[in-house]
Amino acid sequence: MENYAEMYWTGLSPDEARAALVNKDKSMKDRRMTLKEAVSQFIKDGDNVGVGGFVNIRQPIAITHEMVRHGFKDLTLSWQSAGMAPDYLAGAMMLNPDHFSIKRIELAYWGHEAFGLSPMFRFLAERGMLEIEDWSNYNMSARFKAGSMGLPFIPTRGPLGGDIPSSCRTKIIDCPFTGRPIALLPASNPDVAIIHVQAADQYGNCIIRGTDATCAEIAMASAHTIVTCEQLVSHELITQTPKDVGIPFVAVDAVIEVPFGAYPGACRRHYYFNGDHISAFHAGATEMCKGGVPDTLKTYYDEYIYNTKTFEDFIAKFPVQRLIADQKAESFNCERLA
Amino acid sequence: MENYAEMYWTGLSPDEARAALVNKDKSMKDRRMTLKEAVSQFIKDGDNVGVGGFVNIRQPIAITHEMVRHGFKDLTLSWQSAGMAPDYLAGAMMLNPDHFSIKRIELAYWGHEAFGLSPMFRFLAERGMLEIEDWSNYNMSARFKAGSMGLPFIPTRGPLGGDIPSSCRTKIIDCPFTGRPIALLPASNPDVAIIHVQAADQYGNCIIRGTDATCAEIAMASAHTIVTCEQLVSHELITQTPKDVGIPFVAVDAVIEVPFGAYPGACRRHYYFNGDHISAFHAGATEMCKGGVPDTLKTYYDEYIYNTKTFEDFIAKFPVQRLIADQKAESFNCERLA
Amino acid sequence: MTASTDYTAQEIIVAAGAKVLEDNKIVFIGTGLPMVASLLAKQTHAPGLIPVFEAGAVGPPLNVGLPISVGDSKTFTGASFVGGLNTAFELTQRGFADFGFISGAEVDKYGNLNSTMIGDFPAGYQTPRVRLPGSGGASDMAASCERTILLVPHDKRKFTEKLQYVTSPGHLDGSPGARFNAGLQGKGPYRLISTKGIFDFEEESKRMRLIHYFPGETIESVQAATGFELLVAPDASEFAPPTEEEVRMIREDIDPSGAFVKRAKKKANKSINLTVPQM
Amino acid sequence: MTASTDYTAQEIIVAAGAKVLEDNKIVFIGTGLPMVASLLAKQTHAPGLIPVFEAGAVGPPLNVGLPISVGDSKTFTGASFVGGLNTAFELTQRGFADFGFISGAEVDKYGNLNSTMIGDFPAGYQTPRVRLPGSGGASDMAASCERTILLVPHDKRKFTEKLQYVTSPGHLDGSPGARFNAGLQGKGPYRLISTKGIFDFEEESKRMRLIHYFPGETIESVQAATGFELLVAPDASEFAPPTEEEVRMIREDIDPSGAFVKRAKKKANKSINLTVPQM
Repeated sequence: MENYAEMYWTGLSPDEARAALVNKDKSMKDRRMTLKEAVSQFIKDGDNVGVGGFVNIRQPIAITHEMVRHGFKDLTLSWQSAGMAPDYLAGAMMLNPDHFSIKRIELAYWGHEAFGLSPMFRFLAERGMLEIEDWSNYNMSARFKAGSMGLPFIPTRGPLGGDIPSSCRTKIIDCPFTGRPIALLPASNPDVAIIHVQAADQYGNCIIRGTDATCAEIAMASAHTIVTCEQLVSHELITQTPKDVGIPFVAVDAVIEVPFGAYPGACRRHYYFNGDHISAFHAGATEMCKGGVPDTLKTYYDEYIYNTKTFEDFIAKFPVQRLIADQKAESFNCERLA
Repeated sequence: MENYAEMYWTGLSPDEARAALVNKDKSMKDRRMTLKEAVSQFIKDGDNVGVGGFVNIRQPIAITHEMVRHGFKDLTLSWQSAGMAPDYLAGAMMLNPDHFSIKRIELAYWGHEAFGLSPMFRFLAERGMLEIEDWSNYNMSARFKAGSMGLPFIPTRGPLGGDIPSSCRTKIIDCPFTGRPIALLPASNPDVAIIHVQAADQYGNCIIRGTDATCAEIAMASAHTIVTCEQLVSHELITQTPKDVGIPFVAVDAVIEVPFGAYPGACRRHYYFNGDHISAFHAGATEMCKGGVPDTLKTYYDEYIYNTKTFEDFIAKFPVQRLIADQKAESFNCERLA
Repeated sequence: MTASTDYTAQEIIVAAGAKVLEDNKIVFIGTGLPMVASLLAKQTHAPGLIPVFEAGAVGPPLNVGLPISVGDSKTFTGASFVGGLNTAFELTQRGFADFGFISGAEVDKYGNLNSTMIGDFPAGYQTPRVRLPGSGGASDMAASCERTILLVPHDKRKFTEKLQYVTSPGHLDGSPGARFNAGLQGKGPYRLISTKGIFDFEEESKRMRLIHYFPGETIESVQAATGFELLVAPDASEFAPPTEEEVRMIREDIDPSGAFVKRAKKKANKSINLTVPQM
Repeated sequence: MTASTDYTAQEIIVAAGAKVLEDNKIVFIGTGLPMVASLLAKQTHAPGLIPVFEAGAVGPPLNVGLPISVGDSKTFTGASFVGGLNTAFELTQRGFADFGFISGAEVDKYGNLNSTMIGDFPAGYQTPRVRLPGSGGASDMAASCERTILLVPHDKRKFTEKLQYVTSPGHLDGSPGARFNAGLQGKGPYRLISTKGIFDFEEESKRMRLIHYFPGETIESVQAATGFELLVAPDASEFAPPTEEEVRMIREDIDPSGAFVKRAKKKANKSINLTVPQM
């Protein structure tokens, strides 16, 4: 086994993560605020930000837009598989690293499945502009899980046998019970979690539909959690079905109702993907990847982010027919009476 | 760190547990059978039996009655906190260890909270008739969790600092990331899990209300799982709310509809405790603890278990008014329209 | 706020336990009298108290009555979060529980508890003289809640220099950083409530220290019933008896069936066995 | 069952992938063509096939259409179990997944896959020539599914003696017990499907072995497009082209919008880049 002195933590160390929670106000209080208040109050330069959702499902898009408007330096971003959320942050860095910069990413996958590669990732990675730490989906999920459990590490089989252990902080030990190799993954305790959910009450109790992704783990692991929700509902409604609560209020610091908050990605029961907009957003970054000028990307950011004050303004830029079509497409996926 | 050669496994070792699942028929097939068939097909002498529920909540009482009628030798029983389920098995051993015997228990708690100590536990333990391995509730829950995750161990803080580590197979290591001590608990992979749930479909998808206890972990960790349910429902109904499914069919081998299957313990949405019957059952064992004769206990077993062929006969021995009162008491706890 | 003149030992324990709890904090509640005390706190000075139960309920209003089990249906109705044992202990290990409220059969001067066995450990582990129910979740709460509140019936043999078995770690041997160095989390025992008084643990030595003796007791009578040398706070004082209203609430509102608080005509300290219903 | 004479390279891959899957088995499905192949299998010879997706769906009927993401809403409707990533990978690590169906950008003769980077590892890790999306769940499936089915576009540079980065472990160095000794579970790569044929891994040496070449290919043409020495099964034979009905099902029933199976007038092996939509 290697010497633990070689270890470094991004975000909070396990002992710091414990202390952060002990000193936090975990009472059942009203946690509603504006997105702007939440982003400026709970995120700071240099933070490790845990990103919720999975690829383009239930990604915290509205929060990333507000982060771009605010501007941050030297962030570490942590997630398992992500698409548009880090794309929006990375695109801002491509345009003006003095306004927004990502120092490091800890991830399993950055791309878009059926919607292709991330040109933002290729641009920054192939130019050496990011520190990268590769893990797998289970690795990152288990690291957040360890963080959420108050453990310094968790064992998995996942990263054994390939090159992932040579490019990350995994330690491989001989299992003291079986003698066979097993990987120990260091916990991830981000400074702040950014999460989008289907519904929440004013205290922060969250209901998640479809994949839970790793949202509960990220929220419980982080020192602070910002939640946007499609629907802000009453505590009485939430507690009629407490088993639907995926993230309890104790782990949440800010609750903001933001309809379409994961758009142009998908959100179960609310809307399906807008792949056309994903492609349109990527066009400018793809140009830059190929050595082109930033004009197209800059036009996108100006129009859709910098010149809008809120995410409501961003959503208002879409044709109503398109928004309704994406809602209808999702209602086909999980048909239910209104 | 100690030498792993000192380690022994009860139930299945991690590699055996993996092999058991690989070779199992995990298809979506009808898993309904009688309780008698399930107990004789899936439990054998010497097995490690994982017991579901928590204290007297949702304990697999009907299954333990059938196990008593069948008779087993040298069982190991594993659970976190239990009451009536092991009491029924232990009482059978007190009366006739040639018919029923428990060799070993791995546990956190055996008792009844408001309903007192377990005279069965005291009788067998104070006479040295059982091998005991003490853990805590989190320890046993985490051991099942490790088993359900396909891991040989899981780290916890739980057993540090006291005598539990000196009386069980925990290994304490210096965390390779922080340098602080951390406990590694060996996985528990029972041969068979016995679980009672509120509802299941014919394939074995289970819905649990109220505490999940550690039932999903025990079922996923075990080589085989027997499930009794208050309500056998259609697959179509279950899959309308798949997030309510606590145990998926892939982990289940037998499904039996047994109303009142956790009685005289409680089962959320169905019935509250019958503390009077718990006390009546204990009376005979308490007599034996104090050096008395087994007559009272024997009378109980004859009347309520050996002379009944099925659990339906056992339930039929209760006054209807009492059963309805216990149902009414529970409907007060979670009021809902029928 | 008239002081009651007709309360039982269990009732003053419940009143004392309630007073130790703070509003808007999270308390991980063990079975037995801690449940009654937490309900009393919630219905008096601490309406924002957030209960957590080891079977998986977080934040229930407890408005359908006193649970008689920590996995009871009554702990789930109206809860903000409902899981199983792993989820409850994981969030405690993470640091979400401000207080843990547990009981034991035996305690030493550093607040270590035994609820496993009476007998000779390790030699007699497999043949205990008296086999107790075992840790349940108590050792986990002791290991991971930020501060713990302990309930132990006061008896010279039970307040002992050396425990027969340490189930739930307190301040261990009292040495500086003992808990941290053992890998434990949290600050350990904060208050101990017995049938005779209320104790804290002195900052430097981590030794049990009398801060309040119950009516009818004195510093001397408490020491005489204790099997090790007690520290005594400079301002140790008599604890105010529960008010008539508190006693009424316990008897009529909180535990009307006497599930944990037994009905007694008079005070009867000696016959009460707190270890039976607790985990 | 008329053989199609008008199918694309992706379509024969889908047909081949479907045939490898067995009825009533559990398949952990990676994104891209594995989803299409699994749906084809389920709608033909394997109605009892049980899909698992890494975002947390177990056993969905997939009756609301082809998911375009493994976390897609379409994977959850009608599922028997719905959790998150940890639950999906935990049950796989436990042994519940009979097959894992994944793709990669580069493969070696032991079925190890790269989907992380093209460039010089470790020296050029932070400045890759081409940065691929990364493992996603592929390395976890490779580590813990009982058997894996691999999809890799066939190209001499992509079927390579030495990978630039091993993302998903296959048979490692092919030595006896290599996977077990490394702590991995399961038997490793079972079949590989490329744009040119179907391969297994020879029992003793664990080396990739051609068992079927696609119509238009020969043993020699496949070897010529492979950057290492291929084994060839004694009974290696031409793979039957997909039937007209299979092609119709792919185009009309399963992927009518061409999310993964691109529309092409003619076969056009070379221009297909399987790595884009996959994880």
